[in-house]
Parts: sequence; C-alpha cells; structure tokens
Amino acid sequence: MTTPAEALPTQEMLINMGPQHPSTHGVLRVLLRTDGEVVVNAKPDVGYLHRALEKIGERVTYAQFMPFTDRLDYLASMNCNCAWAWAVEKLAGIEVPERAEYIRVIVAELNRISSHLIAFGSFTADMGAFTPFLYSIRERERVNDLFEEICGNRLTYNFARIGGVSADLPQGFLEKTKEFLDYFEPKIPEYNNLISYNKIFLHRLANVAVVTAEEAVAYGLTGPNLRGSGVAFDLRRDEPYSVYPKLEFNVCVGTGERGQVGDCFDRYMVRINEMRESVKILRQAIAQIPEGPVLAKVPRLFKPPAGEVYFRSECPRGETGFYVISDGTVNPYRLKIRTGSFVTMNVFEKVTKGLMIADIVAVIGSFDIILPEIDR
Amino acid sequence: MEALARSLVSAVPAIAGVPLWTVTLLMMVLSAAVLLAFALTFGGLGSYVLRKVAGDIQVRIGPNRVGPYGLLQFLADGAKLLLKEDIIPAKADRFLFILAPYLVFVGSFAAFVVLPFGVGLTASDLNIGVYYVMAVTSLVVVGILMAGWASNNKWALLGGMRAAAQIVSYEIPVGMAIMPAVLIAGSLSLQDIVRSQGGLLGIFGWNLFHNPFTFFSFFLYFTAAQAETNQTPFDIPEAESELVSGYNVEYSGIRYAFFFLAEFGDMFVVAALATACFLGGWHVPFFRAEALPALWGNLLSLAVFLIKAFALVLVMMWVRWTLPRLRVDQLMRMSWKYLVPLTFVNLLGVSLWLLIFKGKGIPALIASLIG
Amino acid sequence: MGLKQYIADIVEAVVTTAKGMRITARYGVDAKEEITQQYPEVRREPSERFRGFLHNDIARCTSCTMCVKVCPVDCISLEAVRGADKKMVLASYDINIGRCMYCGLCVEACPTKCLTHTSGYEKASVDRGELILHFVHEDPAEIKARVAKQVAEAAAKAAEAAKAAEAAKAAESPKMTESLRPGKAEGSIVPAAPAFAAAVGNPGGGNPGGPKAPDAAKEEWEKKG
Amino acid sequence: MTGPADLIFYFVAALTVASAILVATLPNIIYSAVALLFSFAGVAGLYVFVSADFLAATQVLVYVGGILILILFAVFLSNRISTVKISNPVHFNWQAALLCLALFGVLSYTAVSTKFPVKPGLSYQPTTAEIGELLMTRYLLPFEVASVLLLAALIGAALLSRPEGEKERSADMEEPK
Repeated sequence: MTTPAEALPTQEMLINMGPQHPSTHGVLRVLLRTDGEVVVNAKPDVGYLHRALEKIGERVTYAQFMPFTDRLDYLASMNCNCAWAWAVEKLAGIEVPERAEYIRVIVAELNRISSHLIAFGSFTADMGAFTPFLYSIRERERVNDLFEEICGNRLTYNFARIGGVSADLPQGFLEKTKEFLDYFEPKIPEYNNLISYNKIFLHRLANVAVVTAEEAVAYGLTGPNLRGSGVAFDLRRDEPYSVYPKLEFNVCVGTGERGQVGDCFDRYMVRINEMRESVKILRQAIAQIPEGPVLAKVPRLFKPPAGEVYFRSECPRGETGFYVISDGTVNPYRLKIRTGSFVTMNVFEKVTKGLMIADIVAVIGSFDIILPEIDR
Repeated sequence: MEALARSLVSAVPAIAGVPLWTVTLLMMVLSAAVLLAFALTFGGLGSYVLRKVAGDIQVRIGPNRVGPYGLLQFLADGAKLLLKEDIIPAKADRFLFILAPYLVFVGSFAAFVVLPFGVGLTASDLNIGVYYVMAVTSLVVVGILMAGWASNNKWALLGGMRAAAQIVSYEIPVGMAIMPAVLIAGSLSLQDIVRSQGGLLGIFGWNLFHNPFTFFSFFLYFTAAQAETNQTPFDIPEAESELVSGYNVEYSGIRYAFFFLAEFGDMFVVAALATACFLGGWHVPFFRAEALPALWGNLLSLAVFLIKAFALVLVMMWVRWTLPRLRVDQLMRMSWKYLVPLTFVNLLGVSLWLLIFKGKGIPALIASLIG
Repeated sequence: MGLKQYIADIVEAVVTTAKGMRITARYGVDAKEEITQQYPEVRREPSERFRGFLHNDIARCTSCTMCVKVCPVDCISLEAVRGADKKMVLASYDINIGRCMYCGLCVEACPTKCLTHTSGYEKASVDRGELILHFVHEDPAEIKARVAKQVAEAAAKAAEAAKAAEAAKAAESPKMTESLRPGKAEGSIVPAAPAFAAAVGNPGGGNPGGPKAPDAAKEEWEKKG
Repeated sequence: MTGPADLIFYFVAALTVASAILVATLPNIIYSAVALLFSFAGVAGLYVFVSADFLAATQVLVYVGGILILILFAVFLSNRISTVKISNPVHFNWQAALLCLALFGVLSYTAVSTKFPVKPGLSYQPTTAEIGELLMTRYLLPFEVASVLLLAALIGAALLSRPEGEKERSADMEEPK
C-alpha cells in the first residue's frame, strides 16, 4: 500500500547556507538539501579561504613562517606559534631553556581559555542568546591585555621563536595572570547558571548530532570534539611534550550528562570544563616557573639538518600537526599542516542527516570550527 | 465615537452647523493620527530603550552619541532608514513585496484602536475588544507570509512559513489564557475588563490576584503572547543566526522600518493587553482615577497604564537578552503540549472557581470574611 | 512521558530561566560592570611592547637590509647607494603598512635598533598610496645624483691624488693609471622596490603621489601615537 | 447618517465583489489568494454594517487568520505553483457555464422573490452575549457536533502527516531524558 506521502512526493529544497552566513563562523558554505525544515543532507563546501599557507611555508624561512601560524587559527595563535616552534625544534634537535617552555605553556593555556571563551560565546550567540557572547568577549579582552603586554599584539601574537620565545615575561605579568585567574574562575559557574543548564539551551543541544566514540576515532576527530564523544585522549597527557608532564590536570570528556555521549551538549561542556583545567594548569605553571634565559642560541641563518618530522600538539580546536621535510636549506622542502577543524568537517555530513536547519547551526557551533584552519 | 461627536457638537456652538458625520469622521482621523503618532514614537523610543537595556545587561553602554544620552538615536535611525536605497530584488514579486509591509503594519497598528489607555481614553471601545485584537493580529500572518514568499529568497520563505505556523498555533493559547479575564468581567470589551478590576484596596482588585488560576493565566498569556509576536526566545521567524533575518531579509529602507515598527507595535499591544486584562489596566492603586475631573482622571490613568505597560515591555526586553532561541519543533511542542493544555486546565479552573465562589476572588472573599 | 516528568520539565524551565534572568538583571542594574570605553575620547594606553606602525630612524640606519630580508611579506623596500666615504646612503626607505602584518621580525633583526614599533595604530585612508610610509623625504633620484656627484668628485680627487702620487711614482711604475669605478656604486641594492610599489598602485614607488601628503600623515600619526 | 454611511457601504460592497471577481479571473493563483484576502475583509466590513460585530471579527479571525493562511501555505509549498499553466489553466467548459448560469438564475430569483424583514430603526446592540447564550442553549447540539467533527478532522490530519518510515527521525527529535 502506498501512503499518500509516497504517492505525492514532495520536492526537496536546496539551500545555500553560506559562504556569507552569520553562523558559519567564517566563509563556510554548507549546501543544504531540506525537506521543509528537516535537513536531508548537509554538504560542507570548504576552500573559500584558501591562502596556500603550506606553499608559503616552502617559500619563506623557518623563522619567517612563524607569523603565518598566527593566521592558522587566529583565535589560538599562541598555540599554533608554539606548535610550529616545537615542530622545528624537534626537527633540528634544539634544546629549549626551561623558562621558555614554561612561558610557552602559560601563554598557550591562556590562549586556550580565550579560544574556548570565543567558542562558548559564539555558540550561545548562534543559539540565539547574544548576551553570553559579550560576557565571554569581556573576559577574552583581559587575556588579550595580557598578551598585548607580553608580545605587543592582541590577535596575531607571533610570540614563540625557534629555540624559545621572543621576549621574557614583562614586569608583573605573573601577578596579573593570577589576578585574571582569580577573576575568571568564578565566571565559569556563572556561565553555567546563565545558560549552560538553561532548559531551552539543553533542549537545543542534548541528543543532537551524536558522534559516537567509534565514529569519532574513525573519522579522526581530535581535541574537544573527540573528548566530547567520551574518548579520553589528550596529546598533552598521552603524547607529552614541553613541560606538560610536570603539570597535573584532568582530561575532560563528554559524559552524556543530559543525553547521549557525544552530542552537542557534551562537546560544549568539554570546552567549559577545559577552561577550568586550564586555570589549574596555569596556577601550577606560575608556581613552578624557573628563572633563566628564554631563548636558546640559534644561528640567524637557521638551517636544520635534512630530514623529516611530524609534531602534533593539543590546540583548542584539536590536534594541530606540522609535518616538515627539510632538505638542509633555509626553507622547508615541504610543509603539511594538519588541523582539527578540517578533519572535523568530514564527520559533519554524517551527523547532520535528519536534523533541522536550526540544528545545523548548533552542530557548526559545537564543533567550534574556524575557517582559516580548515582552508589554510 | 459618534456619541462623543454628538456631545462635542452640542457643546461647541461654533460647529453646530457642521454635519454630524463630518465631525465624527474628523475625530476618527484625529484619533487615528494620535494613535499612529504614539505607535511610531513607541517604535522609535522602544528601539532606543531596547538597545539601552541590551547595553546595560551586556556590560556595554548602548547608544549615547546622538543627542543627550543618545536619546535622539531613533530619529537618526529613522532618517537613515528613510534615506536608504529601497532595494527590490530583481526576481521578487514586486506587487506582493511592496504590499506585505503595509499589511503587517496595519495588522499590528489596528490593535491599538481598542486599547484602554485611560478612564475614557479608547479610540473605540468595541464590545468585542479582546476578540477584535485577536482577529486583526492575524492579518500580520498574511503579511509575513507574503513578505517571505515575495522576496524570492529561500531563507525568507522559511521565515515566512515559520512565522505563519507559529502565529497560528499560538493564537489558541493566547486566546485561552486571556479568557479568565473575560470570564470575570463578563465582557469582551477591554474597558469593561479594566473596570471590573477596580474596587478593593490597591492592587488586590487586579485579576492577577483574583484567584490562583488567574495568577498562572497571566504568565501563560505573557509567554504565549511573546511567542505570537515573535519575540525572543520565540523569534524563530527572524532567527538572525539561522535564517539570517527570516522573512524580512530582502527588505531595506522604509519597508524594513515598517516591519520593525510592527514588531515594536506588537510588543506594546501584548504588554497593554496583559496590563488591561491582568494588571488592573489604568487603575491607580489606592486611588480612584474615575472620581477625578475628566481631564486629570484621564491623564493620571493614562500615565499609570503606560507605566505598567512599559514595565512589561522592559520585562520582555530582559527576557530577550537572556534566553536562547527554541527550535521550531520545540516551539510547536511547547504550544501544543504545554501551553494549550495548561491554558485549558486554567480556564476550567477559573470557570469552576467563579461557579463555586459566585464570581468572587480571593481578596474579595477575605474582605467579606473580615468585614 | 509521565505527568511527574511533565511538571518537572515545566519547573526546570522556569527555574533555569529565572536563574539566567537573575544574572542578566544583576549586570543590567550594576553600572559598575560597564566596561565599554568611549574610544575616540578615552584611549587605552598601549603596552610598552605594543607593535604599532614601524618607524625607522634613518639617521642611524646603516642600510644593512636585514629588515628587508627578514620580512615575510616584503613590505619594506630600501634603496641605498654607496657614498663617497664607503658607507651606504639611503636613497629611499618605504614601508607599506597596508601590507605589513606587524609581526615584529624586522625590529628584532635590526642590528642598530633604529627600526622600531611606534604606538600608532590609527591610519585610515582612502588612498592606498598613503599607506606607504616614506622615511627619506628627498627624491631618490636627487639623492642618487648627489651621491653620484660626491662619489665622482671623490673619485676625481682620488684620481688627482692618484695622479699626483703617480706623478711622484711615475719614474718607478708608469703603468698604474686605473681609476675607481664610480658607476658601480649607483646600482640599487634592493630590486624588489618597484615591483611592490606597482602592486600598491603607486607607480614609481617614490613620491609621485605628492611628497607632502604622506609626510603630513606621518606627522599626524606620530603626534597621535 | 445616510449619505456617508451609504457611500462606505457601497465602497465595501464594491471591494468585496471586485476582489471576488479577481479571485476567479486572475491568472496568478497567489494574486488570487491576495484578492481573496480583500474579499474576506470586505465581507467582514459588510457584517459590521448589519451590526454583527462578533461575526465580523470571527470572519477575519477564521477566514483571514485560518483559511487564507492554509490556502497560502498550500500554494507556497506546492512545486512550481507560480507558473500560470500549472496553477490556473484557463479552460472554457460550456457545461460549467451552463451550471453557473443556472445557479445564478436560482440565486437571483431567491434574492428578488424573498421578502427580507427590514427592521426600521436598526440599533447597534452588542450581539456577543446573545450568540454565546444561544450557542450554549438552543444550538448546543449542532455546536457540539461541529466540534466533534473538527476534532475528528484534527486527529485525522495528525495521523496522515506522520508517515510510518520516519521512526528514526522522530527518535532524533525526542526530548532529552
């Protein structure tokens, strides 16, 4: 028997979401095939922001590529800076002074907080609540103030150097950081009260776009998106680098608090909890930081030995890995960048089947993608 | 209106020779103009207040550049909207595209006619007042649907569809939630409803405190009415983060301003209806405005009514800047699974209460026990 | 969904909404929480390390071209000629701040620390040519001509001296009559300059946009900074 | 109050009839629907003239706020509806013309031959209370029957609009526990 619905097939509607759309976090184009409000298929179309960063990397010297890593994930430039420095140091076998490593960890964790703040804020703005966004920006501004003091810029920091960091901490920086942490820590429960456990917000997120642990691993998700699916994998702990082994912190995972493990809410909560962990790491790092030089002796005309290296580090949006092949000259022979957001887009099409248009926005927000990282 | 015109003609000998209908017509036009001026001013100042409230809540300052405290911001915005290029998309349905904003504005503005602004300040005290408001606001839906369709934009169409589905389904809980006030007053006329809330000391004559069911009715009405007028958190037809701007995405300049004004007009109508039906309308607490001379009584009651209504508008803005947005299916579920049953239960409760206690509310019962 | 769940849902919705609204109300009422600064009137002090526009103190510049080499986006163009005293003389030193990404690598590379970041950050312009900061205000051709003249004079002097010396030594070795090569010093060191200048729409790279306007603009931002 | 009131009456009547004609003749079905809006509004206006304000508001609420929206929904959601050939093809059927003529004849005859009771001094009295009372007493049975019919239609619609093969999707949209 054919139901009336089968006898009268309705035509699906094709909608372009993006490249210019307030909730695609940049120039992402998602091609939606919808049946009314229900999305039959959502195909992400990336590449509108391609700047050939990898090719640029082959043209410029190792040190010159540092400012370009700022543009990789502009909300977490410090993390990308440090990742590049670590990768090149691993390639050349450079010993970095301990103080420099601590400074790197401090700025990286501060940047993780500010990046997660943006993730939180823009996500709530996507969900229709604009106010938490401005609260998160308010906190982020204080992090930016700190960064401006330490490196002189508020967005594109270019702070790390091969062999250390560009400058020692300015006078009173650690005290100011502590002050910020004391100010910031009570804000997290406030966010939770304000919106995280709001009924409407919960309903929008719980059980939406569930990525199971197997799927997350199979699709190569990393970072908070992977941990949101309940996989406790954190490069800082599982593939330790820098001084992270000396620091204590928990790896936050999605617990399926209000729905299934791996839904949008879990991914969201992982980020909120990671901010707490970052605060914890920062307090320890501030307590432990030693005195000493901040930059190893690296020749001005830096030529690493021929060879190849892959280094990955835990960035706010997942694993940022640099695969560098050196032929012994001043430029990398080949540079490949692996970014968390780009890999996340693979699973996007799968998890958005059968959701509604409003959910697409939630999914994009909960994956916390950033377009320069996707398109590089 | 006619009676008023008659009394005016008899009172002022200078216009005795003028036909009655001319005077009536002139007065109609005049009151419409006054209401229009009010609606426009409210729309403008409302946008200013909305932004100021947003600024306060969001630890910002808000508009403060044009005029003292940015008070003239709305004039600047209005001038800007008037001067902006009016863009009509090439493949849009020109006729409907142009017609839609007016329809929306008429639908929202027509409701102002019956609002009881003061003791005698109603443009037309229709005996079906509440029902009339419900009816004319349904015009808005047609306008929104038209706007969504005529724009020839899929986002706009989705917004229009959402708006229509939402407004149609929320008409029921809104109507049912406002019924208790009608039941208590025994009339659909808004002036009658307000008058029925006089008596007793202070605020306890208000329908809000009549009985527990009316207390809940107020909140149900306020919630449902916010949804019916597409206010956040129920603003899914606009949903700037999903549908960009929904049905009005292709509109610019003065046509957009019409949608904008209609939205603020709706806001005020909702607040005014809630005030009239539950918060005692123009009744001044502990004071009888009707007893004053006509002019002063009207002015005082007008002020009180506006204060109450504006307070409710402020609450709406406060909600708007706090809550996230519902999804469209959740919105429907909220209407059909929560608000509709609850309002029905509430209505039943109020009816039973009126039957059992012979129409007396809790304050009246207590008063009769004491006195 | 049981009745209990139904009611619990409603209660949860009301309670969480009330919680959120309490927080927003607190911020709304508390005027102390406002953090907006009224920008043009109130300016925050940029920090000491702030990376604003670049400034080159050309008096100290040795035209070593380190900054040019280290710049990842080739926004610095430098033209220098070898002067009479064998030191390089700057003919032009332009920084295209429309292209600069304020990474600070050039400042770090500068050996004489004459290239610095100022605290200036305001320079809106309707003309892309105005975004090129000129640090040498003379016409490069003039400088070159002057330097060439000086070099030529020096060379002539040297030649005279050499001739005198030669005359003195003529008896011993008559075949050393070679003079210095003044033509070689005139070559520009940086070939990149015209190319990028063309890219920013100011052909010639030098002053055809009017030498006055950029100067005025520069003074302005320096004053502001 | 004869002159202007009559004028307005004729204006409203003309609006009603003219838009009704447009509904039938306009090639674009969406314009037809818009014309229908004005026709409904005109009818509501006519109700006001016979002092049936409740009925007028009901007309607007039900027809404009309900029926017309439904029609617009159906029109907008249908595929390629704005193409005139699909939505409003013009066929001339002599049978239809005959039927229309016959109907017109009957209606005209009825209108002319019926003796309408004309109350001399029509007073504008509120009718709402009366309607309510009548609905709850004299016409209670029809009222209830109509509501049962509507309920049945409602349930039927809900059932129809829920195809079977969508269990998964609906599970996706279930509320969080």
